[in-house]
Amino acid sequence: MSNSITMIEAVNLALQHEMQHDDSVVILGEDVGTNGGVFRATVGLREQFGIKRVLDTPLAETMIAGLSVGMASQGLKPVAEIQFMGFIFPTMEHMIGHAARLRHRTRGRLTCPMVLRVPFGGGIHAPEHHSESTEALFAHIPGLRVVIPSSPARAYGLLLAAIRNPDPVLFMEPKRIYRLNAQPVEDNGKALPLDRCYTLREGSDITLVSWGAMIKETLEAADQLKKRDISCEVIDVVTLNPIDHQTILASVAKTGRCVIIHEAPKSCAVGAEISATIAEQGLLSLQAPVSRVTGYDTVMPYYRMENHYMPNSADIIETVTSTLEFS
Amino acid sequence: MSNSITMIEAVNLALQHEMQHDDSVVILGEDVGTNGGVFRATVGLREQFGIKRVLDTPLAETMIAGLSVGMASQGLKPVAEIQFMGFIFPTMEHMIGHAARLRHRTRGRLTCPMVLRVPFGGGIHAPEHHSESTEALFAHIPGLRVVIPSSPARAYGLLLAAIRNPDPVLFMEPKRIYRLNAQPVEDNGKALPLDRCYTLREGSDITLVSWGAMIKETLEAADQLKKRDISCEVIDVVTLNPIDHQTILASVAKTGRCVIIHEAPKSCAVGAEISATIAEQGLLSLQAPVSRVTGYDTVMPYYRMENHYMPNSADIIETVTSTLEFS
Amino acid sequence: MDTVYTAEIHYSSYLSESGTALQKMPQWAEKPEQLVHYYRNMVLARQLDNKIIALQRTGQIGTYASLLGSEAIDTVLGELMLKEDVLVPYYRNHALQMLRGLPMGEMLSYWGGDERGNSSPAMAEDFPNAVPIATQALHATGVATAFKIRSEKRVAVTVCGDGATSKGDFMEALNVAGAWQLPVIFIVNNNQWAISVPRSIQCGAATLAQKAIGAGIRGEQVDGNDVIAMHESVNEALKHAREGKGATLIEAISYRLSDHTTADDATRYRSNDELKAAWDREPVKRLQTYLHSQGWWDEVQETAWQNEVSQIIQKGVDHYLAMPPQPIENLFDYLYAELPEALQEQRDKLIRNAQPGGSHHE
Amino acid sequence: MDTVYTAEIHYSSYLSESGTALQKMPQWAEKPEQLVHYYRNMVLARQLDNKIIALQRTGQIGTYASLLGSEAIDTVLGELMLKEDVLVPYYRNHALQMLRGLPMGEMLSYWGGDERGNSSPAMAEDFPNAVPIATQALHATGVATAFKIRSEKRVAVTVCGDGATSKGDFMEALNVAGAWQLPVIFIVNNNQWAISVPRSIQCGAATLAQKAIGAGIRGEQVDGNDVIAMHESVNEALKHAREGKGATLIEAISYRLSDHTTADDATRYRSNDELKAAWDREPVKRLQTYLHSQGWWDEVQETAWQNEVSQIIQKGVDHYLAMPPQPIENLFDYLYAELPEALQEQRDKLIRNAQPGGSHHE
Ligand SMILES: Cc1ncc(C[n+]2csc(CCOP(=O)(O)OP(=O)(O)O)c2C)c(N)n1
Ligand SMILES: Cc1ncc(C[n+]2csc(CCOP(=O)(O)OP(=O)(O)O)c2C)c(N)n1
Ligand SMILES: [Mg+2]
Ligand SMILES: [Mg+2]
Repeated sequence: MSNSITMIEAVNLALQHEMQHDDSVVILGEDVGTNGGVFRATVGLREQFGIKRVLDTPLAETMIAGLSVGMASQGLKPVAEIQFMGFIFPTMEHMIGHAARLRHRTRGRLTCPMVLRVPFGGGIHAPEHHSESTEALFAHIPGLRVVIPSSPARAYGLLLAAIRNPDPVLFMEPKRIYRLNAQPVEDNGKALPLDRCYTLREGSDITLVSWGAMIKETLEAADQLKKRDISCEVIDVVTLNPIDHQTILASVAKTGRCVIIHEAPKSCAVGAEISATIAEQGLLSLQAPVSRVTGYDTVMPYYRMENHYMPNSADIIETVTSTLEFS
Repeated sequence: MSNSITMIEAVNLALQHEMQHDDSVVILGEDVGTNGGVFRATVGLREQFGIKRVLDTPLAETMIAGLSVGMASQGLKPVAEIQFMGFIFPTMEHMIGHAARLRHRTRGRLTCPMVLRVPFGGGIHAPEHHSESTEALFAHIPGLRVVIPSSPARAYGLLLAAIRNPDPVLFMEPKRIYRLNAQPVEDNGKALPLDRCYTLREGSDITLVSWGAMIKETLEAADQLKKRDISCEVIDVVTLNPIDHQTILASVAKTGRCVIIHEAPKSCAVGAEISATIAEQGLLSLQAPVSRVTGYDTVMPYYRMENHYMPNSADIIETVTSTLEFS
Repeated sequence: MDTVYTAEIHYSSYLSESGTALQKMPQWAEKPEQLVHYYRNMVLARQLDNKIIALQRTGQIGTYASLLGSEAIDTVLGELMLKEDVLVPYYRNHALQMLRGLPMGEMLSYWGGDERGNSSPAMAEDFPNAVPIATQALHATGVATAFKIRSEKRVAVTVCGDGATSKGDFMEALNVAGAWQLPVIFIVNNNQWAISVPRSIQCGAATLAQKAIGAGIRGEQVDGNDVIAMHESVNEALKHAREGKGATLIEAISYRLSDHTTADDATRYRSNDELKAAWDREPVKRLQTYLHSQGWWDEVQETAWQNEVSQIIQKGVDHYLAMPPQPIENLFDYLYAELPEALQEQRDKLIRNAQPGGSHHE
Repeated sequence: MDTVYTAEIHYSSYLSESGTALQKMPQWAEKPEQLVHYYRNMVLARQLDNKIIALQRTGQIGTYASLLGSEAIDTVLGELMLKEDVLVPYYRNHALQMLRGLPMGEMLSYWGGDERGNSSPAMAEDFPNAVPIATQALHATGVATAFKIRSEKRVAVTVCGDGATSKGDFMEALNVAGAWQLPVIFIVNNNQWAISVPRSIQCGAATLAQKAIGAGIRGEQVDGNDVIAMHESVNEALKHAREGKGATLIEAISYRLSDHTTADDATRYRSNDELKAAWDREPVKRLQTYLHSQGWWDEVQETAWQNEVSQIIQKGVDHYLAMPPQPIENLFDYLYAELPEALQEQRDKLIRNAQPGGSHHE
C-alpha cells in the first residue's frame, strides 16, 4: 500500500529510507535539524537518527559544501541542504574545484559521494533571491551531475539514486510544485536511473522538452493542445548534466519539431545546449526551427512581477502553434 | 607614433590611461601594487598613482568582489583583478547577487560601474586551477557584461570601454596570448564598442566564430584553409553577454555554414547559445549543421595533458572540412 | 612561553531589565528630551511591526521579517548616524531606514514585492536590504574604502544578525576593515536565533564581539535592549571611525521576540519559557518604566502618542496600498544603463504578453 | 562596563636564533635520537628543494613552490601525526607528504603536471595539495566531522599560509571547528609573505593565532623555525584533539626564504636585508648548531648524510623521469565512477586525436 504524497514528502521519505538502510548517509545544513528544514524536507529525521546524523550547521554555505567534501572523502554520504538556490553561489568554489574533481585529481583514490539539495525556481511569492533558477551554472561543470525531479515519485526514486551515486550530485527541487499533485509513492527503496531523459507523454506532432516546475506548464499545454488534436511528446530531461541527448534526438527524429521550455533566463542556459545539439545532430529531421520558451534575460523580479517573468502554458501553446505552422 | 606592444602591455596602457584621465578609477586585488600583478598587468601604476588608487588587498576573492560593489556604489570605478579564473568562484555571490543587480534593485538609484579583470585559459603549462575557461557561468547572468579581447589593440580599446561602462563588466584576458603577436597600439584613449562582434576576416565559404586565445587557432586555421581556396569569415564574438547575434546570423546567411570554436568544455557553454540561435533563427540559410570545436566535457587536466584537452587549428580544419563536405 | 597578546571584551548596560539605573547616567540621559524621543520612535516601530504582520496575515503584503525586539538598535542608529553616513542594512532594519528618510509607504512596498521600496531618492546613498546573509558587511567596507580614499569624514554602518557572523563575508570584511583601518561599524544584532539555530550552535566563542580580535579592530558587547548603552557605544564607535581610527564591531544583545519571518513558526524549535523570559527584558517596556520613574512620561502622553502613531501608520499603509503598479518594462529598463540591442525583442515581447489578450495578462 | 571575556596569546620557543637553549628542554629533547632524526629529515627536505628548483630551471619540471624555510614545520608534523590521522595539506607540504609515505618520484610527478602525484595508495586517506587557497581548511573540518560522527580517535591536520587566514574558508572552518569541538588542527605557516603581500597588510591583528579567539578554539604562536617548540605545540594539540577536547590553531612563525614559486621574483617586492636577516633565523642551521653544541652531530656525519641524501634524491628523480606518460584516456576514466554514455564519443575522439595522424599527436 502506498499513500498519496507530495514531492516534499517524497524527498523526506527517500532521505528517511536511505538513512535507515545506509549508516553512512548524514544530513547537514541550516535548520535541517530541530526545525526539519524551512520546507520540512528533513522533518522528523533528527528525532529518528539523532544529532550525529542530522547536523544543524552554522550559517555558511561555503562551509557546508567544503565540509561535505571532507566528509565524503571519508566514505560518508553527506546530503547537504542549501536553503534556496539564490544562496548557492558560495558553494561553487568547492563544488567546481573540489567535489567535481576529487576522483579525477586523485585517480580514484578519494571520491566525493555527496548530494547538494536545493529548492529552486519562482512562483511562490517569495522574497528576493528566493526564486532563481541557475542550473546552467552547474550543468556546465564536468564531473558534477545535475538532477531535477518533477513529480513525487521521481523525487523519491531520483533522490535515492543521487545518494547512492558514487559521485557528487546537485539535486534541485522545484519548490513551486513541492506541494502540488500528490501521488502514490511506494517506499520500496527502488532508485530511478540517472543520466536518462524520461518520456512523460508519447506524441507524434511535436516534442516538448522541459524540466522542473515547467513540466507542469508543459503538461498543461500538451493537454490543451490535445483537445486541438495536436499530439505532443513530452520529455522531462531530469539529468541536466550529462544530458541524455539520444532520447531527445530520437523523439525529434520522429516528430520533426521541438519546443524547449525552462524557467531560467534564455541566454547560455541548458535549453541552448539541447537546441544546439538537436540542430547539429538532427538538422535533416527538423521540419521547423527549434524554439525556446524561457524566462527573460533579466533579473528575477520581486514577487509582484514574477508572473510576468515566468513562462506559462499559454506561452508554450503559442510557440507550439507557430512551430507547427512553420513550413 | 605608436609602439608595438603585447596584450598584457595593452592592458597596462589602458589602465594607466584611464587612471590618468579619471580620478575615480581605482585598482585593487592581490599583488597588484608593489608587485604589479603576477602577470605585470598593473606594473608601474602604484608608483604613478599612489597607494590610495592601487590597493593590495588581503587574500580573499569574495572580499575583492564585495568591496568593489561597495566602492562602485559610491561612484568609484573599481578595476579589480582576480589572479586566475580558477579562483573566481568566491566572487560569484557578489557578482550575480549584487553587482549585476544593484541598478535593477534600486531602479537606478545606486549603480555598479566595476570591472573584474581575470586571466583565463590554458596553454602556459601552469599549475592546477590556473587554466580554466568558465566564461559560460557569467555569460548566463543578466546584467553582467562579459568581454574578452583577442589582440593588443582590442585589449586596449575594450578595457577602456569596460571601465567607462556604467555597469559591471567581467573582463577576461586570454593569458596564453598575453605576450604573443605584439602590434602597434596608439594610446589615443579611444574605446571600442561593447556588445558587438568583430569580424576579423571576411569570407564566403564558411563562418568561424570564436573568442579569446582560440582566435589565434582559428586565424591559423583560416590561413591554412585559404591555401586550399577555402574562404573563411572569422568572427570574434568579444562580448559574450549580451551576444551580438545579428552579426553572426548575417554572416551565416551569407556563407551557409558555421563552426564555433572555444576552449571551454562543450556542454552548456557559450558555443551552445550561438549554435542554437543560428539554427533557430537562420535554419533556412544553413547548408550544413553548425559544428562546435571545443574542449572536452572533462576537467582541465594538469599541464602534461593540457594539449590533449585544448582544441587546435588542426581540429578546426578537420571540422571545417567535414562541414564543407556536408550536403 | 611569552604572552604576546592580551584582549578583553566588555559589556555595557545602563538600564536594568526592570528599567532601573545600573550606573551613573551619561549627561545627555539626565534630561528627558533624547530619551523621550527614542521612546516615541520605538513605539512607532513596534506598532508598525504589528500592523505589517496584520497586513501579511490578510494577504496585503508578502513574507515579512519582523523587527520585534530590535527597536532600540534601529532607533539609536537612526539618531546618531549623520545624513552623509551610509547605512548598509539587512532585512530587519526598516525602522532604521525610515528614520533615515525612507517614507513608510515605500518601505512597505519593498515587503510588498516591489523594487521601488529600494529606490526612493530619500535613501540617498544607503544600500537596499541585503537578503544574502552577511554580504552587506563587505559592501559597507567597500563604501568605507571609498570614504577613506577620498579622505571624507563619513562612516559606513552595517547591521547583521548573529547567524551572519559565521559566514566568510562577515569575517573577510572585519579583516580588511582592520588591515586598512576603515571607517566602518559592524553592528551585530545578536537576537539569539538564526531561524531555528540558537546562538550556542552558531559559534563556540563566549561572545561574538571577540570576532573583532582576530581582525585587530575594536569589539564590544552592549545590551541591545538598552537605548542608553546602545547610544554610548554607537556614539563612541562613530567618533572613533570619523577620526580615522578605524572600525568597531558592536555585538548588541537582543532577542528575536517574533518568528523568524511570517513564513516561520518558532514554536517548533524554541521554548515558551525562553520567549517569556525575553519579553521581560524587551527594550520598549524597559525604557517606558524608566521614563515613568523619572516622571518624564505618563499614561496620558502614552495614549496620545499611541493614537498619533496609529494615524501615522495608517497614512503610510494607505500610501502603500494606493501605489499604482510599476510599469512592467521596469523589468528591463533598469538592468543596464542602456538596454542592449540584443534585449529589445524580449522587452517588446514582455509588453505584448502583458496586454489584454497576451499570455501574461491577468 | 563588565569584562565578559579575556584572552591571551602565547608564543613558545626553545632554541634561540643562534641555536642555544632558551629554557629547560623537554625530556625527549635531552637525548639526541629524536633531534638528530629531525635534523636528517630537514636536511633531506632542503637538499630536495634545491634539486627540484634545478629541475625546474632545466625544464624538467613545472612551476614549483619551494619549501625553503618550512622544513621544521613539515618534519615535526610528519613525525607526530599518526598514520591513521589525515593530512589536508597545501602546496608547500611535499616534505610532509613524503614523511607520510608518498614516494619521492610520485611527489615529483605532481610538480611535473601529472595527476598521478596525488594518487599513490601510500597517501591513504590524505588529501592532495589544495591549490585554491584556504579551501583545505574546510575539507579538514569535514574529515574531522567524519571522525567525530564515527567516534574515532583520529585527528585531521591542515596547513595553510598567512595569506590564507584572510579567506572566508579559513575562518568558517575555525568557526565550525569551535562550534562542534572537532578533532582538527590548523597549522598556519606564517612565512610573512603571500606572494608579494607582507603579513602586515594581510591582517591588522597583532598575531594570526588570535583568529582562534573568535571561534572559541585554542590558539597559539610558536617559533616555526624551532623544531623543539613545534614538537611541543603540535604534540599538545594532537593530544587535545584526540581526547575530544577540540581544535587548535597553531601559528608557526617562519619565513619564506625562496621566491613564492619558480614563476616569481621576490626581489621585486622585498628587501635583501630582510631576507638576509631571515637566513640568520632559519631552522636547519639553527638545529645543526645546537646538535654540534651538544656533541650530537659532527662534520663527518654531516658529510656522510649529505651524500646519502644526494643518492636518495637522485633515485627519486630517476624514478620520476622514468615514469611512462599516463594513458590519455585517464582524462575521462576518473571523472565519474562509470563513464556516462554521453561522454563515450568524446573519449573516443580524444584517443583518435592522440594517435599518429591525429590532430593532437605530438
Ligand atoms: C547566504 C544566505 N543563506 C541563507 C539564507 C536564508 N536565511 C535567511 S535569514 C537566515 C537566518 C539569519 O539569522 P541571523 O543572521 O541571526 O539574523 P536574524 O534573522 O536572526 O536577525 C537564513 C539562514 C540567506 N538569506 N542567505
Ligand atoms: C583562492 C586563491 N586565490 C589566489 C591564489 C593565487 N595564489 C597562490 S599562492 C598565493 C599566496 C598565498 O600566500 P600564503 O597563504 O601566505 O601561503 P604561502 O604561499 O606564503 O606559503 C596566492 C595569492 C590561489 N591559489 N587561490
Ligand atoms: Mg539572529
Ligand atoms: Mg605566506
